[in-house]
Amino acid sequence: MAIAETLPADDSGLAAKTPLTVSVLRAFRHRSLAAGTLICVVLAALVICAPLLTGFDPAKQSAMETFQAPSLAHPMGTDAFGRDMMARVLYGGRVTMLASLAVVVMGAIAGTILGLVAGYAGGAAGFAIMRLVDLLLAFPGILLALAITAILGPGLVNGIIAISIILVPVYARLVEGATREIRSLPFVDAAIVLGAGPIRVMATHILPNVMSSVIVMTTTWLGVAALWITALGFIGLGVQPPQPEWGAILNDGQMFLTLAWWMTVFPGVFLSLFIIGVNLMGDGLRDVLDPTIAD
Amino acid sequence: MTSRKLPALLAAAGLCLSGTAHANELVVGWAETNDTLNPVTTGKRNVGPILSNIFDTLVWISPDFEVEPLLAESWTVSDDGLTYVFKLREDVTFHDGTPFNAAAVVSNVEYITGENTQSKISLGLLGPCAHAEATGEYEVTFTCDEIYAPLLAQMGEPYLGMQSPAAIEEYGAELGQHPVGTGPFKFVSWTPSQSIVLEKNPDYNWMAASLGHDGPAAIDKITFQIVPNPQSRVQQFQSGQSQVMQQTPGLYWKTLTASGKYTELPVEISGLGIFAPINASLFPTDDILVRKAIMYAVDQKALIQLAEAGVYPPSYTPLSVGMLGHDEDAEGKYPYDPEKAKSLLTEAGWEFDGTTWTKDGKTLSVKITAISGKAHYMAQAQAIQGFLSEIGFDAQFEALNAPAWLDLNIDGGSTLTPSQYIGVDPDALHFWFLPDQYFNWSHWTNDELTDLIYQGRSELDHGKRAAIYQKIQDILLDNAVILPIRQNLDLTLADKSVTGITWSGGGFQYFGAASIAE
Amino acid sequence: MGKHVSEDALVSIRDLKVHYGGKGVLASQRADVVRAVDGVTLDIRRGETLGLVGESGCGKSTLGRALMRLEDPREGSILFEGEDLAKARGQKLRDLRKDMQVIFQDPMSSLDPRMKIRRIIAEGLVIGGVPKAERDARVEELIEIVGLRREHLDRYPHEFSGGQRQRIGIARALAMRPKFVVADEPVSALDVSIQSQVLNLLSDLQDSFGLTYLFIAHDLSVVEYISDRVGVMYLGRLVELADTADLYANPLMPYTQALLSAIPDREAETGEARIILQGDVPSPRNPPSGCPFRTRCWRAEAACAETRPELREIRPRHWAACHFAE
Amino acid sequence: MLSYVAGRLAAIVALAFGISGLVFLMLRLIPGDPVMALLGTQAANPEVVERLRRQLGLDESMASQYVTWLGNLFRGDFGYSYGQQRPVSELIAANFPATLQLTVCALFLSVLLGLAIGIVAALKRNRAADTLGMGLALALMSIPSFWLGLLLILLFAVTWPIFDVVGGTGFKGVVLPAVTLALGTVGFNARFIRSSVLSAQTQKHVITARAKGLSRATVFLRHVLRNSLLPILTVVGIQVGNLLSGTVVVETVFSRPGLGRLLVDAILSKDYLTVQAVVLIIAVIYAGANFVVDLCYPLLDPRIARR
Repeated sequence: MAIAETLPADDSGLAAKTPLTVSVLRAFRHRSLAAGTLICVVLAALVICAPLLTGFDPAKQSAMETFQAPSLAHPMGTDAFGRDMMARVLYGGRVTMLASLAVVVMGAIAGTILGLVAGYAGGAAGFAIMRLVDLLLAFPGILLALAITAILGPGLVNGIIAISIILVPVYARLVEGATREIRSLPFVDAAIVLGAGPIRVMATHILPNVMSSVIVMTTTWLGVAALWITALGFIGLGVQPPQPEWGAILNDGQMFLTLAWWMTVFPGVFLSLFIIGVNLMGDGLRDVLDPTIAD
Repeated sequence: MTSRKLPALLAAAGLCLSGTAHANELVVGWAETNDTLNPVTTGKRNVGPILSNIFDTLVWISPDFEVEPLLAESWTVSDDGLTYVFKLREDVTFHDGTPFNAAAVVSNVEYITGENTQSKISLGLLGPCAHAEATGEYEVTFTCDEIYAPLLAQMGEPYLGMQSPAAIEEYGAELGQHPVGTGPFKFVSWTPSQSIVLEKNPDYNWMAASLGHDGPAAIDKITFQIVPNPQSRVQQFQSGQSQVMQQTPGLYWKTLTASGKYTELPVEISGLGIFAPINASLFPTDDILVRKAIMYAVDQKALIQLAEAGVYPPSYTPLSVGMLGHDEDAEGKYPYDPEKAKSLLTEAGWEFDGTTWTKDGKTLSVKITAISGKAHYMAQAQAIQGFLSEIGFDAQFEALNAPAWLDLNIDGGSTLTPSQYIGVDPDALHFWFLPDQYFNWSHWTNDELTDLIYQGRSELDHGKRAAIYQKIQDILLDNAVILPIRQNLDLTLADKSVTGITWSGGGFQYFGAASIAE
Repeated sequence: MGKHVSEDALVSIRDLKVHYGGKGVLASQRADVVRAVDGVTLDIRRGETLGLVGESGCGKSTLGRALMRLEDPREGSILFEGEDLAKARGQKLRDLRKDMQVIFQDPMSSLDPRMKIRRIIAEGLVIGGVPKAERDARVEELIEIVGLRREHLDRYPHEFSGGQRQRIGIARALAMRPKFVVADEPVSALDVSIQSQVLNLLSDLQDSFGLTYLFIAHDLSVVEYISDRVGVMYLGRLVELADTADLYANPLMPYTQALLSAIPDREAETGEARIILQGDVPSPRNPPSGCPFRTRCWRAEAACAETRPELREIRPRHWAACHFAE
Repeated sequence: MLSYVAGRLAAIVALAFGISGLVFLMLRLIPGDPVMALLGTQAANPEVVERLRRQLGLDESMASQYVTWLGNLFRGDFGYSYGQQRPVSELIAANFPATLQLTVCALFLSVLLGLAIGIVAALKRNRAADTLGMGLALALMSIPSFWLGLLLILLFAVTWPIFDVVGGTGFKGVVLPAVTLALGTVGFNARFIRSSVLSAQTQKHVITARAKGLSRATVFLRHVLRNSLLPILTVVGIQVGNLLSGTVVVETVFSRPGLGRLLVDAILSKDYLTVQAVVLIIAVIYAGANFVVDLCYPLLDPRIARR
């Protein structure tokens, strides 16, 4: 994915004069934001309410009920272990959604801190950090994730760590550039002359000014994070059985593609819908928060 | 638009593969990539079947473990059991024209034991008998440091296939890409991770007698297409892009054989079957009662039903059906009995509160591991996890890549893990149950057992050997250090037009006697 | 006025050099030095407004920033009330800085767009640990002093015009009760009509708070209006320094003459012909030998290339660095 | 210009070294003994294991292993794959063409489709075709390629057996993998092209040309499209990397040979030298592709060259 070169955002989008509710309402007039939010909210509601929607335990095996096609009892069929697919898809959604969110949040925090330090300190430290960032960026992300999970061992937490590490350089580069730019602005000099130390300058002047770029970036990368975390699950390096997760469920299903299409189709549809929703939301938020890159 | 671009690209890549086979040409859907085609340096079981078509061994082992003449016409064993004299056929030449004789056998043995040869399975098979001497132009004598009963059967494993001394000399480290044997098929080409092509050896005329086939193979060319993804392998076979497929996943075996359109070849891979060693040095399975509870809690038949559509016969004892010493009566030893399992846990001092078992503040927690890339291990481990959870175990599952999996189990960090071991002789047990072996994954030893294993190895009388291995199996099961899961079969399917595919004892598909109906 | 070094100097700059680059592993990197300020010696007297003029890139802004220690001098000293600012670090530097403030050129970017005016003006007080009640009182007082209203305190910078923002910047500087203020082109980004308002405000504040200004600008008429004395910089050096009236009436350096001749309407007033300078300003990476101005000077002779003219007091209180000045 | 090229090349070399060191370290952090991995569960008695460890040079210190590896690399020797018992260079030679074929086909498809959707959407801005095109772009960006691949197999290789299930390098084998790989990147390309066409349309000379009374089509072909060449180049530069990393998943789903699968297998089996070599090559291709793209800019846009 391309990294949108966002400038330290202009403040005009977040005019303080308009009360919050008004700006939220205005934002939702944006079609894709509204549609994306709707999709995400519905999906979130479904996975949160999973216990109300299905009585099955997603891990409960049943030797008598393997590979059942969708029916009234099992609306999405059952899998190789006779587990109810609907329960697995709904409970699995919780894992996928939270994991994606955790990935971007962790990546954003670590990347932003690194970028702030590199951009503000400059010099040898900044140079070292940024060359490391270049190194990580010069390598296809999914391969890096593979290597990291190979080191840490498979598992959901390790998968989340691996993928957030991939996001770190992306954020670091964005924030470093923005920090350097803001660092050179007179209001930072003014703060220094007023006696502010580096940490105070970073926290009160630079961070708030790069935040909107970071948020825009986060919405763009949330979808990518979901794609990667599920890809890891699909390769078998994500969550460990019997815990359900959309990528892992798809992995279970792929071996039986022609015999049990429901094992592949349902989780895939949910996953795609989720990513579409997230991307729509991201597009909308970007337009609303960062008018400079809207066309 | 791509159609115009593609031929050019293909030409550039120089990789034009013909996907479909013509008459008398066979495409085999193969499940695993090869490390080498050098029988001496391979460490992979699944290379064996390909090797057995390129290389002949001194003896042939039938699927029922009868040892027959192949490159050796006859042999004698000295009374002390330390000397084997093989009389060799005199009409055999290697694919490169080098004549096969006693000197060639000696070269092979010297190559296997050579300091710079990265020998793997082969070196282990020779055991203490790795000394060969040409005692005539066509007579070779093996001497052993100690009595080694498994030798004769193991001589028939493809990892001891005879290679051309000229090729050994010429290719050095590259020998694995230029296999030259005396077998019914000659090596043509090998594209790594894609395909291996063999063609008929027109001079072949020394097939093992029990196969009932004279002269060269009927099939002109075999292409082993390497398709690790089981789903793809099945699709390829169903659509006619291959005529033979190995390692058919259970569920597909069930549906495809039900159609009656294909020939079923459940190739029996001998050895210890599929089993899970139970770690007797790790809490809580360091308690024999907990181990026994596990044995009662797992229902092999239902496990196979869950993990592999019920297509495999279960196993109840370490040694495979048909092997020397296989214990027919083991089935009744640990019937599926969850109540019995629970009472054993109670007896061991565990208390059940309806969801979890606790003892001295600890929960009854076990760690089940499996190799992440192997679907059947993953499924078996999950099924075991299901059975143990059923009676209240806190059963954790962890999938690991192969090196990490080996590491963890060698270190004793996992409670149980499905595994397999292949061998043609019951002495295979020694790898898993002698102290100081890497694969003593039960992490358990017993002096009586150790003695018996050594006795079994040096006993030449079949009846007495069988009795020794009966006893060994009793000890293993009584101590509940191994959970047998199922027979190890390579579920091979062939198109009805292909007949005569067989396998050598141990489970190595053999195409020398196969033919394709027009 | 007597000596160049005066007893009542608030800031004494001695041979100050600010260089960029010149570091690195390669010889070519080490040779690549930008001499932004290259040996300036200057006193700023308590209570005066010293104007500093020159073309862009002459180092006048860098000099101003160096006085605030926003740039690190490579050599020389800056004595502020007797303490050397050039070598101070950490807490010592922060203590020294308390009495010095700066007003920036660009009213758009000198205020943090994410902060309300109240926070902007109070920032220095917060850092200094002034209690909230006192802080609020001082901020409210200041906003009125600079001619804005209290209700403006709860707005964001983008809601103000350029002139208003500059007033806010001034209020922020004044909040620290400085003795010395560097005004770095404070009006050049403003409309002409607003410029005089801000200049008047600065003058008024100087009177009421007893401030000392270093007023940096390239607009000579603005400088003439506000300054007591004026210094002219060229290629990182101070080339002429005199009382405002004296300098504007009798410039000694050919460079100053050329600058002055370019002031609009001056031709009509004085009858002097406008002097058009030939060529570009030489690069501060590679300044000419001898007199830095000789490459563009119509009076340049061979001697100008050989020796560098030092700043000398040609007439009382009028200093210039030119071989021909007398 | 020359010093620019030299500088970039030096940066690529430095990058390659950085990555090689990083990978070397990372690999050795992965738990597991490569010697045991070679032997699997077959016949590994302790003597065989120790003998093999010595033969493979794995009993030496890490530093000396790295130095040996680097030394061999300078002589153009990538070393020997433990797992596949042949020179790594041979493995790469055997797998690279398939990856190249897949990536090139996918790149071609992806740019072409992206161009088509992007241009149509830009020309019909804010109309139904635009909404539809951009909706499609977003959907394609969102659908995971591993799932899309499975669906394509289900539809076009199983239900209607038009193409091969096993992705060989023949025409019937490459179509589905290439389509799967391409579709994931089409969305980005379409959006990028759309916005560049839109911004090209508002440029002065285009407006002037239109004012001169040239037909829409002429203006489009002569001015707008030509100015879109640069964005296409940018897209190619960005997508080479994305497609390369996408091959990992696609090669797995379609059982295709290739560098991605070679690398994954090698990582999972701790085949050190293979991993090191493949990583190095992928990184160099990645950096090299961007380098070539950057070199092409001045050729297409004289304004950049002059700068």
